[in-house]
Amino acid sequence: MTDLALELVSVTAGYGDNPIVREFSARLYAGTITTLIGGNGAGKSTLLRAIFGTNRHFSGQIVFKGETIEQLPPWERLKRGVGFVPQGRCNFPAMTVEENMKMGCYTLPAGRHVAAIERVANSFPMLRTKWRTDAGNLSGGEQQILEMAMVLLVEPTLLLLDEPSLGLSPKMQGDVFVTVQQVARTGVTVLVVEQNVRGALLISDRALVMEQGRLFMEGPAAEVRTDPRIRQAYLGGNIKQTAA
Amino acid sequence: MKLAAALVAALLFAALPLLTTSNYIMGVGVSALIFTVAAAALNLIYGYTGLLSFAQLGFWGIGGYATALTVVTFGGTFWWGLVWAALINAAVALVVGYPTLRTNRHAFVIVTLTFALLATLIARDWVDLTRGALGIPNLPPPVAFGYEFGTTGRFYWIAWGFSVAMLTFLYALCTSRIGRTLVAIKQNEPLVRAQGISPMPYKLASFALSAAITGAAGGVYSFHLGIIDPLFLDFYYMQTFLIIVIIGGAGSFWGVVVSGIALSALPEVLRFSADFRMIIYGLILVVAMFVMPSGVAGWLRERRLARLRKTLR
Amino acid sequence: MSAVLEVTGLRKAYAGVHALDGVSFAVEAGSITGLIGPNGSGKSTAIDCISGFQRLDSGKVVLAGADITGRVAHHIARAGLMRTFQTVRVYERLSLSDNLAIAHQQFDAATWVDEFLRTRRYRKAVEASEARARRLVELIGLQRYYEAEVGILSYGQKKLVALAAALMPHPKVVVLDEPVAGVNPSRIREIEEALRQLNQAGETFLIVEHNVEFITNLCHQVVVLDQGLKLAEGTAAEIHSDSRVLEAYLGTTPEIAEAEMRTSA
Amino acid sequence: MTVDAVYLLQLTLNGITLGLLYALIAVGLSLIFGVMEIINFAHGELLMLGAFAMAFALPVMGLLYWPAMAVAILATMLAGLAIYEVLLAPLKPDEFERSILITLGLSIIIIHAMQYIFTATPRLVDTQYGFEGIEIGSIRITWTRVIGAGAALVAFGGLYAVLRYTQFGRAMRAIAQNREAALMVGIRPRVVARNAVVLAAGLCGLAGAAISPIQLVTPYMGQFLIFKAFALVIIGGLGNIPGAIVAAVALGLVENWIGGFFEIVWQEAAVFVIMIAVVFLRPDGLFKRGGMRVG
Repeated sequence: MTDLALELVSVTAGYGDNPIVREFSARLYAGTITTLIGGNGAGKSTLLRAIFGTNRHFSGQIVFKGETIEQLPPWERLKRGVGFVPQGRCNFPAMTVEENMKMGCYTLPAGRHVAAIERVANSFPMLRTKWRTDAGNLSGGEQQILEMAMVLLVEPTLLLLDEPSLGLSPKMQGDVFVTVQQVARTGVTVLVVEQNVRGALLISDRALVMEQGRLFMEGPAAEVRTDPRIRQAYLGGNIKQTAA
Repeated sequence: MKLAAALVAALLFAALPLLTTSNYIMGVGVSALIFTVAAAALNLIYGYTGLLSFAQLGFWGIGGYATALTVVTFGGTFWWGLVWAALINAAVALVVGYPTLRTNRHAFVIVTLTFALLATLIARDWVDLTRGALGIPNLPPPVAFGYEFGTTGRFYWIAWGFSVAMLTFLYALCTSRIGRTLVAIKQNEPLVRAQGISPMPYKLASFALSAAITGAAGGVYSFHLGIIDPLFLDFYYMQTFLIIVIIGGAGSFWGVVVSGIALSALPEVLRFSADFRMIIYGLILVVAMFVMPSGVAGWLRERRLARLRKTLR
Repeated sequence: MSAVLEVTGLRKAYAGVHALDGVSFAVEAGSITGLIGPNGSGKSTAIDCISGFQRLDSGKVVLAGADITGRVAHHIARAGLMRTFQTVRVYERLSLSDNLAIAHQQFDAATWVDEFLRTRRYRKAVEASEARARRLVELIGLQRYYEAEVGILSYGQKKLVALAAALMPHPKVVVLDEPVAGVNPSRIREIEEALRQLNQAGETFLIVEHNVEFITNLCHQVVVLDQGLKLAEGTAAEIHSDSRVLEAYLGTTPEIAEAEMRTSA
Repeated sequence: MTVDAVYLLQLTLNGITLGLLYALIAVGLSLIFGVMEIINFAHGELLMLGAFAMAFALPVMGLLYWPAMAVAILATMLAGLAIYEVLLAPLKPDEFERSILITLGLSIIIIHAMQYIFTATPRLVDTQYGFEGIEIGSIRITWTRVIGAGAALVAFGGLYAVLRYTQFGRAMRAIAQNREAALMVGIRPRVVARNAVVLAAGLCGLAGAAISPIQLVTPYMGQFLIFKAFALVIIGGLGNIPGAIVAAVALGLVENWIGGFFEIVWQEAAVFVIMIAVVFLRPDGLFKRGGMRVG
């Protein structure tokens, strides 16, 4: 847990003229799962988008593999190994699973498509059974797994997941968490935002707690899980005031 | 302040036939007055309600033909012709507007555009009614109480009276609660609905009013020209109205009125060949959309707001 | 106390997924009722269905004795239910006074004929609207911006404007969709205080909010939704000590071992 | 009125060829709308440029049809590229009105510049096929019509294959279906939008080249075709390519049938009446919309 996968140095990011994440600094370690938790509107999704580059960057540095990437467009970050699965349904609903997988290979050279699809489809056998189905006709959980598979095709070393279990049944949530764990075992660093905090913390190594766009607390997942302040982060309004 | 200035300007315009005997200058004056009314009507539907309507060209043409046909074919007076022009256009606007406004604003733009081009084709091809490409020449001068508006100098008074009346009406409308509601609909339709206001009647009414006024303006203009033919539906007119609204600033009543007067006079002053003038219009449109999409009024407004922000923060 | 808003068996599904699966609750006249629940629990869908911004599949909504089920949004507003929106909605390019006046105009007797003739009825309506607007602006503390364009205000101030606009026509119920999300903590206290004062003056609120502390401080009655179902209902204190509520927020521990067996099989 | 079967068949064949050419324009508009959510008002002028290019290339090429057509397509594609890079690239997807006004300005400039340079005199375009045609009984169709229709069909086949089987074309459908997902897989929206505009321009150039030996070539020819194409895009469903093709062929047929028996004004009005009826009955367009489906 010593290899640094991603370092955020005082990152401020948001939309338009409105910075939502403010001076956020954190480190992610290679091959670990980190959960990002915080109440609604704390800026979790904004932070993930800032790391992938789909919103406005105001200041600060994002260091990935020894390189600052905050000025690069998303496709360049993807080529360098940053994968992002946004919140909600994020696939091509009127294309088949097969076509969606081919789109996932978009940034790969043509010669590697077949092997990449073969590799990822082997780790997600469910996809093969629905190969000719339009993605829009898959269940919510299946679509979530498809989206993760589409990003994994390019073998990212950092995977950003925004609410992967949102709207899924508890059984499907379990499947998604196991999938995330499997992915991390292959050496991929995962940063996940989850509404099911307990489930996420169970599979995570570390946790970052966000409040009002800033880092409020961090530590090993097991410790954060039992910290009473987490309860307040969700049921209370302002952690700083109640904690003091 | 603005109202006083407007009053002075209106009186100055009224004095034009006393200041000059040139038919040419008075002709330019008539065009400026009528185009300003048509542009103000476009401003009502586009600037206030936020619906880009290309149908104005069709309304303009239908208005011109309706007025001309009332007089020539159906034996009515010019004044009744204007009434028919307004009524027919309002009815057409309701028929086209109701189904289209239920969809989305993209469809509205395209349907109105198609409508405008259809009107052109009908003017050319419905020979039984419109006399086709030959048109209807020698439109008789309007008469009121035995007074014949036979010369350009006399016709000027009609154009002046018409535009002062229409602009006053539009000003009263745009500054009323109705005008305010139109702006609200343009800015945030869900909020309007959440406040108990149904947007549809407002949109339809502003489209129909805009159509009626444009139609009447077309009627007046056709008698100024003294002839109506399919060229009356040349896309040139639509472009002129649009450029007036965009340069003046969509949604700004006075911005559009001032730019209407200025821009209708300008091409006359510049006197290029027709094609060259149109190329310049096209360039103005493209450049304005990039440099100043909200027009002169919008630009001034942004500067004022920036100052206000500074003092308030 | 009697219920001013009664919701019975509300159901709504998107593409086969139940966003609301038979939710019932009531809002007492003169109360502040909170509607809480984790992300995706169906809160927003519920108020969209109640206020006519989405069609409900089945269920019944009764406002002050009148059945408003399935009516369009502007009818429901006129029946006396005003709402705000999660991402703040105001007329950015109109002044604060106009923002408030528009919210009122549908509720007075003056017609456009009255307006054009400037009748007594019109003048009285404008006066009443203006008086109400001044009072509300004072309450939200934005007097100095009364004639300013709303676009120049901060996000939190716009939320206050939206709140004031919803209150303009003396509605029977005001539904607030996340009134303090994205608002500065210091300002949250102000909003809380303003709502309490308004409530004491007789206004009824239904508040959807993520900030449970805010709800706990303010609400007489709290309804908790989870996965499209009503999970709990009671006073703020009861809700706070209900372990199921925390479960809903933090998520149940998924049967990961079981899932692992399923995927490896 | 007795309907002469031969006459009807002749009208039908003419209708299909005309409809296929309409479809080439409408498909281009649909493609651009699907990818960029904007409307290119100057699309008809691309067709006109294609027709002019054909008119100038044919004599140079010794009246050879195919090389001249290739020149025309290439020329419009270049024009499309220039239009995208200069005018359309800065637009955001929600700037629909702005896109129309900008391309309207462009359309005015192109029409009047062409008229200024080449005058409004209609041009007759002659090809190696002249006015020869095939005759089946008393039905007669010129080769230029047959080839024009054939070229359109081949173009649709090619377009289908591109959109269906290549990453180049799939990326266009991808953006139309879900912009955020397109970013997720590393698609560069500007590159795809540029490709779509150039491709649509090429289809328009093909239509212009194919139509030039059939109709007179004038600077205004684009305007009267484009307004039908706009209507077809609405009837077929905004951004729906098969919908636009079906609607275009149907319109070509309906117009020719009406034109064969009634006054010409009804033929012109037909498209508008159909469009209003469609908007009234099916606010989302006749065909199912949703992210540029193919097949």
